[in-house]
Amino acid sequence: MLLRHTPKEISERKALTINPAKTCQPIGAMYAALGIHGCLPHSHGSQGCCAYHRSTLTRHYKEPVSAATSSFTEGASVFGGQANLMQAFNNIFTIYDPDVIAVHTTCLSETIGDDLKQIRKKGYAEGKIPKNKYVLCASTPSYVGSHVTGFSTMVKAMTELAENTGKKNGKVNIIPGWVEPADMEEIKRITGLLGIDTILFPDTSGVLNGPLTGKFSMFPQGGTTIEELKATGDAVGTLALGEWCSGEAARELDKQCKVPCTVIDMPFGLKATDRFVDTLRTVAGVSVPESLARERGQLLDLISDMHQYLYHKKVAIAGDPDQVIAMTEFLVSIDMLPVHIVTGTPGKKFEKRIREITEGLPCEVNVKAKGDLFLLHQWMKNEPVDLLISNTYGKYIARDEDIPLVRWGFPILDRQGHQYFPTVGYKGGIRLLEKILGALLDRKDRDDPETSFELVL
Amino acid sequence: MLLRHTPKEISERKALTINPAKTCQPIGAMYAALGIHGCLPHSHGSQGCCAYHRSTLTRHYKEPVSAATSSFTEGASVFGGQANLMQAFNNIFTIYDPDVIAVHTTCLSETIGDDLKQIRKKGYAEGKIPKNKYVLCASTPSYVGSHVTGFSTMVKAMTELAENTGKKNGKVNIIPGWVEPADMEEIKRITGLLGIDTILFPDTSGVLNGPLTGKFSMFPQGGTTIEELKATGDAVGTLALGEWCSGEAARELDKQCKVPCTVIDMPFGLKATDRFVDTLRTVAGVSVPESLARERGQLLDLISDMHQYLYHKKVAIAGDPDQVIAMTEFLVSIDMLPVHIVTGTPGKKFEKRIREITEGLPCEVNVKAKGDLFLLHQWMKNEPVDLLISNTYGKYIARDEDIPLVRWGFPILDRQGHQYFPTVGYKGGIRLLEKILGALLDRKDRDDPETSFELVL
Amino acid sequence: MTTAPEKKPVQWDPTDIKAELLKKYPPKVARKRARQILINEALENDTPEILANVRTIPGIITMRGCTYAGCKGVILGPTRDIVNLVHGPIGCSFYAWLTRRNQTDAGEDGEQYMNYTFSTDMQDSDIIFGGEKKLEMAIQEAYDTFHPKAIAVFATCPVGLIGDDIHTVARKMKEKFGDCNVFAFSCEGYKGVSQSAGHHIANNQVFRHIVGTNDEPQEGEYRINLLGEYNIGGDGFEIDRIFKKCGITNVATFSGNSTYDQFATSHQADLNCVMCHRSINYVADMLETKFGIPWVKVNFIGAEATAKSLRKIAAYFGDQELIDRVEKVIEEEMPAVKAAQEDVLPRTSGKTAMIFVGGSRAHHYQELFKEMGMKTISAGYEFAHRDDYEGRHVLPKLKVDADSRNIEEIEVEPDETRYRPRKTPEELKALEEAGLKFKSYEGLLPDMEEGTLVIDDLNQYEAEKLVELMKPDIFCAGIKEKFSIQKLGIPMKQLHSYDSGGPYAGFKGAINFYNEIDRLVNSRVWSYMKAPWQENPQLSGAYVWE
Amino acid sequence: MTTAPEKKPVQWDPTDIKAELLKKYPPKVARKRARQILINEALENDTPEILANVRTIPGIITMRGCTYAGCKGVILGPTRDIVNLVHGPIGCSFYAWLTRRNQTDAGEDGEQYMNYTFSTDMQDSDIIFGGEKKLEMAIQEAYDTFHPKAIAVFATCPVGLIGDDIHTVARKMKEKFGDCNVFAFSCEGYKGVSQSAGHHIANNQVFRHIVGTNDEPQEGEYRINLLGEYNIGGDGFEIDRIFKKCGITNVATFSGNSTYDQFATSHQADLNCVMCHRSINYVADMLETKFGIPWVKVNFIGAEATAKSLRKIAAYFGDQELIDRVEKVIEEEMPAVKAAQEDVLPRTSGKTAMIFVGGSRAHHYQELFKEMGMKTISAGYEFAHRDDYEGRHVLPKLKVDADSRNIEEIEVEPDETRYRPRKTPEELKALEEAGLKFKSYEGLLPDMEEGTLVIDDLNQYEAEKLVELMKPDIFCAGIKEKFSIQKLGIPMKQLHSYDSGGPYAGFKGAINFYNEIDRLVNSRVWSYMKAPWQENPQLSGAYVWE
Repeated sequence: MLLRHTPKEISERKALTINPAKTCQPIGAMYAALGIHGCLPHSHGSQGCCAYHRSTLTRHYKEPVSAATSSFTEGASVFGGQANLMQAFNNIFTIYDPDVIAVHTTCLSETIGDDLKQIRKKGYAEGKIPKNKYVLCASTPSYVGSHVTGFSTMVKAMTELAENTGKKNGKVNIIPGWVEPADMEEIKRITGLLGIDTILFPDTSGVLNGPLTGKFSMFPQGGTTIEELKATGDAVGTLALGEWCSGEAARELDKQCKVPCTVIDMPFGLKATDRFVDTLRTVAGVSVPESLARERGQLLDLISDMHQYLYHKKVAIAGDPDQVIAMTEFLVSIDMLPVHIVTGTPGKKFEKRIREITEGLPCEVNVKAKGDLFLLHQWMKNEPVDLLISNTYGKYIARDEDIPLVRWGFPILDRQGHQYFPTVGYKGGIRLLEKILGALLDRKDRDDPETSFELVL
Repeated sequence: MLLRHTPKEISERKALTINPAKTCQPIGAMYAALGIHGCLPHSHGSQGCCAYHRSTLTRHYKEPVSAATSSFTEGASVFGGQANLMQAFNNIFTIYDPDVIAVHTTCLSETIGDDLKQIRKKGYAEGKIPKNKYVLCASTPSYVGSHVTGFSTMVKAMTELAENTGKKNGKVNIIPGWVEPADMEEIKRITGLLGIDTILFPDTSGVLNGPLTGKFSMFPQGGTTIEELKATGDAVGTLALGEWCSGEAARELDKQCKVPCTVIDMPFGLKATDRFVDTLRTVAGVSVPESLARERGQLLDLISDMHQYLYHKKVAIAGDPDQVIAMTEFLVSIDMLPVHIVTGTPGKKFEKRIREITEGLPCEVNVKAKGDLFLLHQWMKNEPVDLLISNTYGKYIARDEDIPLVRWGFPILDRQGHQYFPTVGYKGGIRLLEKILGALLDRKDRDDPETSFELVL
Repeated sequence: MTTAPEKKPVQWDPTDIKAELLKKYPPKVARKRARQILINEALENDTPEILANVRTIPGIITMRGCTYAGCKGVILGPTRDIVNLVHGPIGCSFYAWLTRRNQTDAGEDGEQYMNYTFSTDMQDSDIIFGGEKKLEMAIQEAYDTFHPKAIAVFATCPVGLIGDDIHTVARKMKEKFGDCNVFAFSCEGYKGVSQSAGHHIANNQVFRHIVGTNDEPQEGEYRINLLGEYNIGGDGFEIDRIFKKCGITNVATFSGNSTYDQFATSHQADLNCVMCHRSINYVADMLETKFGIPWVKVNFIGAEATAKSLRKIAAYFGDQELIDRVEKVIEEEMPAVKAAQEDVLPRTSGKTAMIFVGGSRAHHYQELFKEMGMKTISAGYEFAHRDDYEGRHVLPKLKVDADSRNIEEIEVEPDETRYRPRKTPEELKALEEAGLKFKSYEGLLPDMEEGTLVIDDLNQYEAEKLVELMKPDIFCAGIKEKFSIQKLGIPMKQLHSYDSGGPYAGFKGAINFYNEIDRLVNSRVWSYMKAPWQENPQLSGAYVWE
Repeated sequence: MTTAPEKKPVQWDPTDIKAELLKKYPPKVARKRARQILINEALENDTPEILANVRTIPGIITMRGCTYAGCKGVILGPTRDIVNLVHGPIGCSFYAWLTRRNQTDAGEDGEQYMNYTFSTDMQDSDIIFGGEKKLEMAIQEAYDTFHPKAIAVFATCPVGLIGDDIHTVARKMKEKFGDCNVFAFSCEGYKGVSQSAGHHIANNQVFRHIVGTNDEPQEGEYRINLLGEYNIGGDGFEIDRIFKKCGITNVATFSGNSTYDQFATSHQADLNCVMCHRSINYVADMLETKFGIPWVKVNFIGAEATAKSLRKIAAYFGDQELIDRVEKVIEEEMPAVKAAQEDVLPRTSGKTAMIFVGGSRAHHYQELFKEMGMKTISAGYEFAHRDDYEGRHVLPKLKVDADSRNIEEIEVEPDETRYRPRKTPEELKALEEAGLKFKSYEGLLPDMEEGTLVIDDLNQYEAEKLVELMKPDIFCAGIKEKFSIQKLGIPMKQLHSYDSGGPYAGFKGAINFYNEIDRLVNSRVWSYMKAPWQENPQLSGAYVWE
């Protein structure tokens, strides 16, 4: 057993987190910043933070992830990191020449109280930041919230660039939240089908799923441009996907630039995608084209065709709040039973949403925000499931408990495909379903006795 | 053991086929005919043939497959099936009202020597076939070739409709061969990216991957229209994908309408897709857009990222000639070792192509046209492999030999996804690779000792 | 679990429905189909006449298969230790390969060829020059590779036409081998009008070549044969479980999970229990004539039907120990059945079903639906004969037509040494008087409500119309029908192969079926047919944010 | 397997390369980097000076990690039966969770916490009000749940700043438990200039709190400790296999696949063998001072190096039986190595490598490349000190700067009861004269060819430039570097975690490495960089068919 010391008996833990279902803010800020074209994320703290975030993102994407750090030493930690950051501004713009540096703090610089915006001001004043360049500042203390919070905070920081010229530009802002590059591409494809002119931010497609061509570009072609970020202030409205990831930024834009906003769930699965499409249709006053309706029908077709393998199968899920909420709804909608649900990110609203979605299911449902994989595993030992949906860390539980695993969420360190194939939208729903069915049917093919081994499923 | 009677020792079989890697012509003709819009395939023979073909296609697609039959009885078998077919024409046009009936023969009607074209003539003459309706005739004796031959023959029959008006229409004909609806859609997407105006025939997309909407339409929206088939005769050229599936039709068009043709491999994998795109570019005089080049680079990126798991892994493949040739080339190109290769379809050219592609590999390669899965299994017992790529029937071998299976080809009866996600083109290559890697890595995760169980792969 | 949104009540008159079904047909077709579509008004012993077991109309998209499918696919398919070699082009062998969900246990001897398919893969040269040589060689190669107990050869369409004499080849090889029975089936696809002809050809040859060839005494008391049960989805396993629990010995099942030796010793049984009347009633007759074994109709589809069938068997043997044991088994098994039934009833009661399969299943499965409070509003068979609809009393009235004439009827005489009446005429009479009916089957019609629609050889066009007009909650047929029905938003259950489920026979099967139908008729999935923008399609025509 | 298309020969002068690397930097940065980029002209005992172990320049995209990573990630990470509890926000614990490919065998006792990560998950309230209480409670919960032998506490950045006294908490809990050693590491991420400081902090505490605490006599002859081997990809397993075959007893590995008791009994060994000089040479010194155990530098990376290291150990013990056994083992192992070498040599000879990792690996792995006929044209360390480049003779000359001053140096005295010189001064002298050097390491520079480029703390910008200019056949560094290098079409091998491979130590490891590098430098994959339309881009501008 890989996790041989995990007891079935659950005792309350107040201080000890074991095998977390989250990580800390800065990596979220870094991922978000990579969704701006020509942006170098910068970690204001000890160089280890930056190294860890880059490594994790690299392992997930198998792509170069460039980011700089203030490389604090003991001195900086005592006297403040201003000198380091000023030096970093100068070096970065001289050597790497990005359009924008997106700085986020760490627990270190937060604890010592560095004021990023003040340092930025000084940077401009002293010419360390060229006049035509931008610096975004996000306060992302590691000891508050989770990587999701950091993502949200950096996205909110992006709205600083928004300019309200007083003249609407007819565009719709879409804040996709922490989804894969392929998901962002898919959202753009869907809005394209609907014929809506949108600004998607952040947008990591083209950044973290790049080609191999013999050339390396520190700033690949993808990402939301500065011009687009500026234009978000003149948009007719903002559609934010996921309260945890995108709600703050959308409301900030409303506050700053009077861009009205709607916050809905991330479009994973049939119903959430229905709401996504229907909201877009309604707010933009467009018709849903046959091609998109056909994709919906294909998803529905697949659900109905394979319903017998899904029906009342028990599922354990770990992941981030916005994703897990949408996934739970999807599973319920196809008659599966999500019975153990954990997110590492704190927030009672999460538990409330899950309770609402799972109401009336013919089973007890365990749900916990600020939970960990250790607890999820213990739940699974007490009430076994047919399937686990989680990031790669779930593989240890899956192997020990001999339960099929669908890798979904962040990080995925041991399989490929998430960069290239979306799981949002109807097509994404088909892919999710293919994965879920594949996991369940592979297990069936493995376990069926020879007397009832099946050719046709 | 499911196939417990399969001995390791191989003895030559001259008359007995066990567990075939092919089926008979008519089903290919039926599948091809479904790729014409408003077409009802018709099986001229005993009603069992039609039932079997419909069942197999239905199990593969989980979609309705409508087709009619002449329902021969003993009488018809003795006196000829003309009366049955005439009656069928009348009934079909009256009840189902298709634009076209695509009739293919069976071993029964071939053995008794029914002349389809003569019956068609009579059908028009006697008003059983309305003047504005079409009947295609394909001679598909089950005792010649395989399902691939039947497909090829029906596609060739479609060229009968081509009209050479003497004025080129600027379009390029593409004959995709026996690929999935999603593959046909992908081919259209690629030619769209290239900006080439094409006629794809047959085209089962929109026919065999339809939505669930509460409505049933015997003739769904997809398929090549009669108008398009007529226009193939004025095309500037024909690109035929796969010698076995598409070569005949392309040459027939050339012969009939002086439409020049090029026959290349089916675009599975990097190199074959390269040739597909490059041929299109060359013949149509267009530039390859960055978006398509990016997909190529993404495929290449994935290959290089995961090369360590692919390198020198041994693979057994069963499937149809055009597909297996392209797959073998793909595997060789990513440093895998296809060591046992079988197709059920006869043809020495197949063995020659495989020998050429696998030349220089650091292993012996077994290859057989007109082989069967029983032989493939015996080869695998003598020289075990790391992976089996085949249709669903391979699952019996895979379970017995405890070898991972990637389902690819026809039929796939026990998994979903082939209808929706292409395996042609660069994106299809990424999907193939995802599947291959998934199979290999799932096995690794299962088999690795706990000491070396890996988080990051 | 939520129920699909309430459907609008559909008011329909069966006469209108029938008219609607026929409306579009050319006159000749309409006339024929009119005789195959019947508005039920069956009263006891007075059933209306239906046209059945007649040719399918060319060009009609039929549910039916061929004679080969009935012979190789249905009857011989589930025999595990016979190498079933198809003589013909490759397709026929390919299509009958593992597609019917017959479950099979390799047993102690471990002989199990079900996962294989064998073919001579006839080529054009064989068609031109004859295929006997190739067949002979293939039989030899099969023998050399596997050394099976028996090799069965199946003719496909061209075989009969080119005149290959498969029976002579079989006989020759049988003699050559000595330790392997080789026999052949002239089951060319064009024979007869449906699978039914194939069943007959198959059963005749099994009877001729295997049944009664092994007189070695077999163990077990209360010895029966189970006829017409094919172990789809493990039905036979469940029935055998119940038999075993009751102490009843099942000598041979025809032909689910069967072996050569079971057929060979089946003449030693004391009662034949017929499940699927259509496919095998003539074998029961022949077994009675030749060996003196009486037969009763049984049905293990439905918990009540199972209990009734067990009681029939116990009554036949008349042994109090067996009668008690059967009652005890029923008492043990029924609580779980009742609990499952009570669980689903609130969700299934009042719902409606249509069944178009078989043989006998369109009849048997109505029992299960009834147990769930569901009404079968339309049903029919794919390949049945009039007696399956109207009961065996019509048998003498049936006409032999051109198609049925070609299907051999074996003339059977009492076996000189093995004929042994199991009961005296007096005993039989006493049993009959006590309510145990021998050689009796009343057919489908009397068990269906008045005004329901009974339709023989339903086709795709009519199926779609029926569903559109009558909006059943579930439709049962085969794989070819499944998805055109489901496209209409109506769940469809395969009752040939059970989709992925089963067993549905016996007590546990009843529970499985309740749950499966509950899943189907109450799934959320069917409620998503309309996208929100279709349900509320008004367009603002402009950004609502503005 | 085909070789990638021949590259154009690149003519480069190291001085030009260096100039090119520095060109774009601001003057201050250029000046500093100039001292860290060295054109090798090392002669025996005369090596040029390189600037190392200095701060990374802010804003520079560095390969380096932090002190916490060096302490928790590298040194304590591979200890299997210690609960390693991270006191801090969740990230630090999350990132050091299972990402280093340290392999571990749960052993007979079955204690294995490597697959877990433990954290106090500090919240803002802990930052404001102090985290000691939470730490205490977390230790208690860990103890209650697992009852481990030991709990180690690691400080992350904010801990030092807010003044949590983790050592006092640890001491308190240790005393409370009685049967569980609890100790802490002040390894805040901002300390020192790289991971190296963390190694030092880790090793100091292991030495202080565990080493020498168990005097129970241990079995085995020829008892050594293996220092600075972390069992990445199973390296340690392979070395242990060889030791076992030779009859050498490995008392404790610092710290691959290690247990608490191994450290506790390590003072009973008779020789310390140092693999990674950087991370652990001071522990070897302390073990000698305190317990009298001499140390030698070994290297098990490379088959020849492995043989040489084994002979060193045998020579040290001086027992002919051991010497013979070692020779026998080498003789047995080498044929397979040679065969693999001969297989790859035709494809690898003449190719070039760059190595930027570690510690010691940038040195050790050059051995393996040499065995493949490959030249290392540029190399450097990520966190080494001058002695690792120039050899231990520079140690006295090293200046203590502001950053290194903060890293504790333990003052060690000979242990009152346990100090026991393993060899007399005469014996040591005789061994030295026979060529066995104690406490000796000559560093990287003398082993590299003249004119090669040695670069300390290489960064992303320089790496890319180097590859563009010098076009090596393979580049070795870490995961962060991997894909930016590969985008350039040059295969990149991780030598921190070996990507997915290993072991590369010992004899079998050498074979693995030959094959792996052969795969990488000769893969077809790198030849596909250009699409056919790029290789032959002319456009006809019209349909060629026309």
